Amino acid sequence: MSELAAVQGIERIEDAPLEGLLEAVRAYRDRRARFITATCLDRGERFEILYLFDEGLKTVAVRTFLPKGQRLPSITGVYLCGFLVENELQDLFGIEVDGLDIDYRGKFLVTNTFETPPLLKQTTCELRPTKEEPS
Amino acid sequence: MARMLRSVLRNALSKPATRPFPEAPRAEFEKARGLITFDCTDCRFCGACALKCPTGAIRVVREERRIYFEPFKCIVCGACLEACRFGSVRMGPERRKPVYEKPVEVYAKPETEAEPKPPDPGA
Amino acid sequence: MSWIDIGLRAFLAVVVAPWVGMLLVGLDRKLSARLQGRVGPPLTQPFYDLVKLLAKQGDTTSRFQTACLVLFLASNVVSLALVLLGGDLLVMLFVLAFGAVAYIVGGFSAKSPYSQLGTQRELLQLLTYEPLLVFLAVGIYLRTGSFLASAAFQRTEPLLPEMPVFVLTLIAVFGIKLRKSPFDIASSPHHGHQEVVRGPLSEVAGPSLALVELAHWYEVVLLVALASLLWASPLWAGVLVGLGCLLASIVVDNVAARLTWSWMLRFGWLVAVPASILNLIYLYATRGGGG
Amino acid sequence: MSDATNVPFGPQHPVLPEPIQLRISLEDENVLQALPALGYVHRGIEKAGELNDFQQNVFLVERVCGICSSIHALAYCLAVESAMGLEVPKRADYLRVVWMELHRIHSHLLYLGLLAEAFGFESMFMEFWRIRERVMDLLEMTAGNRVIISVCTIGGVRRDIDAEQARTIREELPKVREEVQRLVDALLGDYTVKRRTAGKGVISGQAALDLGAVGPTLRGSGVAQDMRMAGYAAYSELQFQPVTFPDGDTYSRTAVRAYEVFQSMDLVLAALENLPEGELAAKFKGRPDGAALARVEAPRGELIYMVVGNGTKNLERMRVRVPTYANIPALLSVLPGCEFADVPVVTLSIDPCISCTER
Amino acid sequence: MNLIQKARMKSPWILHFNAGSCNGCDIEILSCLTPVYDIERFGAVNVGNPKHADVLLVTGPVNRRNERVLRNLYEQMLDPKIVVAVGTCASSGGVFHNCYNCLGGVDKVIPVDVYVPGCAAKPETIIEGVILGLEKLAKMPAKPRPGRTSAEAEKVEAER
Ligand code: SF4
Ligand code: SF4
Ligand code: SF4
Ligand code: SF4
Ligand code: SF4
Ligand code: SF4
Ligand code: SF4
Ligand code: SF4
Repeated sequence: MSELAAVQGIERIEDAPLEGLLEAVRAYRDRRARFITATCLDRGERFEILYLFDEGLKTVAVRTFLPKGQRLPSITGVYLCGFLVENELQDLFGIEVDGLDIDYRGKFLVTNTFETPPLLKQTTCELRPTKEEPS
Repeated sequence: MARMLRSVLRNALSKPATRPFPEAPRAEFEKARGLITFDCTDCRFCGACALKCPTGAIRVVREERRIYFEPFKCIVCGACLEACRFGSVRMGPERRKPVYEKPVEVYAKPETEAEPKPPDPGA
Repeated sequence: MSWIDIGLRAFLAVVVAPWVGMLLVGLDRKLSARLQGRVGPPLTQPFYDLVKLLAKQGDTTSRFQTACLVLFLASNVVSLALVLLGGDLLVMLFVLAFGAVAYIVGGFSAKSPYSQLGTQRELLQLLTYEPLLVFLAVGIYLRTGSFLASAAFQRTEPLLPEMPVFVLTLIAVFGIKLRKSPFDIASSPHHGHQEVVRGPLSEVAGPSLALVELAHWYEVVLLVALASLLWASPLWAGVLVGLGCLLASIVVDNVAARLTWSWMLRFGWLVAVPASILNLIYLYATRGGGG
Repeated sequence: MSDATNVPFGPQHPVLPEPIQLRISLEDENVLQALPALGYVHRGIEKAGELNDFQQNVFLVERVCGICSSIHALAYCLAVESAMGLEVPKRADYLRVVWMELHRIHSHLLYLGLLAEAFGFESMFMEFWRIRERVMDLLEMTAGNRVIISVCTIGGVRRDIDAEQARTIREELPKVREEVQRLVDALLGDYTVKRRTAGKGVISGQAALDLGAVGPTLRGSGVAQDMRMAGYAAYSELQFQPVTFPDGDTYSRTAVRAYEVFQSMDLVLAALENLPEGELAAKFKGRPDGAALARVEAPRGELIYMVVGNGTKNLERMRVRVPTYANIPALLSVLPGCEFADVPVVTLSIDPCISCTER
Repeated sequence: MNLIQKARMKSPWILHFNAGSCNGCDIEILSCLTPVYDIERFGAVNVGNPKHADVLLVTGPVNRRNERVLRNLYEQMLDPKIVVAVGTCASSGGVFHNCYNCLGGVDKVIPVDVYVPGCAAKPETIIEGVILGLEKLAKMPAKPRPGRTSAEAEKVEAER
């Protein structure tokens, strides 16, 4: 399982290569779509990132794949309000974003006390004691 | 301002809305989610309640045939109540009171039922 | 005035007044609560607050600010004594302003940005109410021919019918001095509910804060005493006028939002000051009549 | 030469019940720049959503924020239901509307009170909160808890509203409405309130869209967008028109919320009127496999949940996008140029909910 | 009971700090101030300034960023003082017990005097909790704590 096949509630998902990401996002901006947010999934070797837009109450998405270790271009030049979510990607997934307008440098939500960014799959919190109970 | 004036003057002339709280507490609503307790008479110590509890407030130790319950972890969601198939979890409307030290409540079967029942094969 | 009389009045001003003030402050809180549909604290609440503050340990307030607050308290006591002893109103205003300046200097000495901002606003408040009080003194002078409070006290005819504007300005002064909406811009007395928290008092704690509370008790009595000059005989009528002003400011507090300092300054200088001056002109023009 | 003073506004500040820090540079009393410092309420709920099993998550997401908690639960349940292809019974749909709208009423009354508080209008705050208690009593009566009502579950609802309770609600709401009407008139018609709100923090309709604003912030700029129009739960069968006000200032945003209170009351009554008989929750087997996105209208605007299941009892990913998150850029765009005294008022006018913003 | 103890019982000034809660308990604390519950009957006011407060009401499980703020607030309060943990998550972490950024309860950071149960804690329970705490507060010795020098105070302020 390495990518989403379809998402209930998202009208269409348009794939964009990393280089074409800004183009694709700008196309939505030109159509006056409202930027909703971005969602990132840790898919092992790479990240799967969905940029969600609202078009008259319908949800549409641009998807891109980011190999781990590569840098992500910032969309703040197109949608300024993307700065929050991009800072969050830096914090929680350890993705480095290029050209971020307001950059908190990975200290947006968390104080740097985690060895690995918290939302990566390899990061596991201690399981709760109840889970170890025989049932 | 004139409208507000009417409003505050009305307040000043009528009885305050304040409930006489510690002196005469209001009865809890019948369906209020208040105290969680256990009644181990029929309990099989299966741990289903502990597994469903979203906060880890319940610890079922099968060997000891005991349930350790930490009420100050419990959010009174009622998931344990729904999970227990033997009616051993109880929920009452009473309000839990503040304390100086967090207690751990221990529930065990009443002595008469010391002999463990075999697990229900159907489950 | 005999020595006994003087002694009695001084006793009133220094020892009895704070208790009266305490009850008035308690009444203020109780009444505000009732206007909001609540039961509110007991009347003696300010007393318990004071005792508790005095019993607090480890005051972090800077020595300098504490000294300023002692001056502030002292100026309130002296001002009140001056009024009750029938002293010169201008001297009284000077002493009062001196105390307010001490309070402000103390506020500026604290490092916290809230304290700084709050104190700036405190200064603006001073600029707003001080002229109003001066005009009041001038008004009294125009009628009695003297700046002495005793002259007003000895007058048999009430001043109020000829000085109606000053009742309104006094309500505003009550509002400003007691930090009530729409004038509670620098700090509100019992709620830190605003952008500068408790303004100049942000850094004041424990026993030093108790000084401020105590000064506040004197302040309330002083304001009531000032208002009572407008109807000095019979004296109870004057006291009623004072209490009426207090009541009015409490009601206004509850029917208005806090406005900004720029609004307050404009209100003071474009409305209250011109209105006071108009009233003064009237007093001046009819000077012969009232005697 | 600019002698800007830097004032950290928060994280512990009396007008903000929640710890957010706005680093504000001031020149005299005018704001030059405001930047938020977040993270004081970040807990890591998205990760916890992967550690818990998907049914326990209902209780977790309710506590993303206590103010519109039930709406978080609803959004999560809708997402999981759509990922699992579950059909929710009609009665549950209507009951959901009743609870969600009651919740919206309590949330908006809370906002109106807090706004009054932000400009020192104590008695107004007290009045709104006094009336709000009657709504809280309705919630406690029907759901058993005041704030975190825990009524939604995957497949439907966990509690019923019986005829007796429905009658109480029907009797109580018109009385509440009367009182709220009186207060709203007093609030929106007040000179001092207008002085503090009209023309403060103006966001134009186009700017609001560009900055991604949602909910009353967007509708206060004259854009009629309300996720309830998309017709989840039983909204498609109930009549309603989104409330909009054109000016985009603090006053408009407040007015939108004030009138939405009445709208919500109508919706509650209509839903109770048409309440169908039937099951409370659909039985289901299995675990979510596949992804789904749900968008609902929380009191503060559009709330989005996305769940990705992988056939186990734990989710692969739970993503939450909350309304305040979308409104923060709009807020930041209007703060510079404000007077310092207006900062709390303008900040409150988007009704910020930091706890859900940071999760 | 001597006068000082009585005054302490009757004049609890409250500081409320949200240490990462969900707001559920916070709005219930606010409810305590409003007409229906009116905690001012007991002399309590919400002062919003740690230097003036006697009672610290903390909600939320405490996260890694506000831990320091919480500790500072506690330090700035003058003795005698009590801490009341309001709500399940302030008492033990509650539903956030497995969240990576949460420390799991106020007592992990500062000593807690009273635990108030409930999620969200009801206003009645919060009032009871404050009253229970006051009984403890009144009995506290007025132990002299050396006042902080202004240099130290500035340092604390700068960190805040
Ligand atoms: S209470 Fe019920 S669910 Fe829990 S261990 Fe006993 S029988 Fe099992
Ligand atoms: S077999 Fe019965 S007793 Fe054992 S876990 Fe299952 S339900 Fe519980
Ligand atoms: S009510 Fe909820 S939190 Fe409490 S023990 Fe039961 S499952 Fe756990
Ligand atoms: S009014 Fe509300 S926000 Fe302000 S200090 Fe009081 S409780 Fe806190
Ligand atoms: S939008 Fe705000 S009020 Fe609503 S759930 Fe989120 S945090 Fe709570
Ligand atoms: S902004 Fe809204 S959600 Fe946040 S604390 Fe205030 S009332 Fe609660
Ligand atoms: S799992 Fe680890 S980080 Fe998370 S709450 Fe438990 S101990 Fe803390
Ligand atoms: S105890 Fe519950 S309601 Fe209170 S803050 Fe914590 S999660 Fe929210």
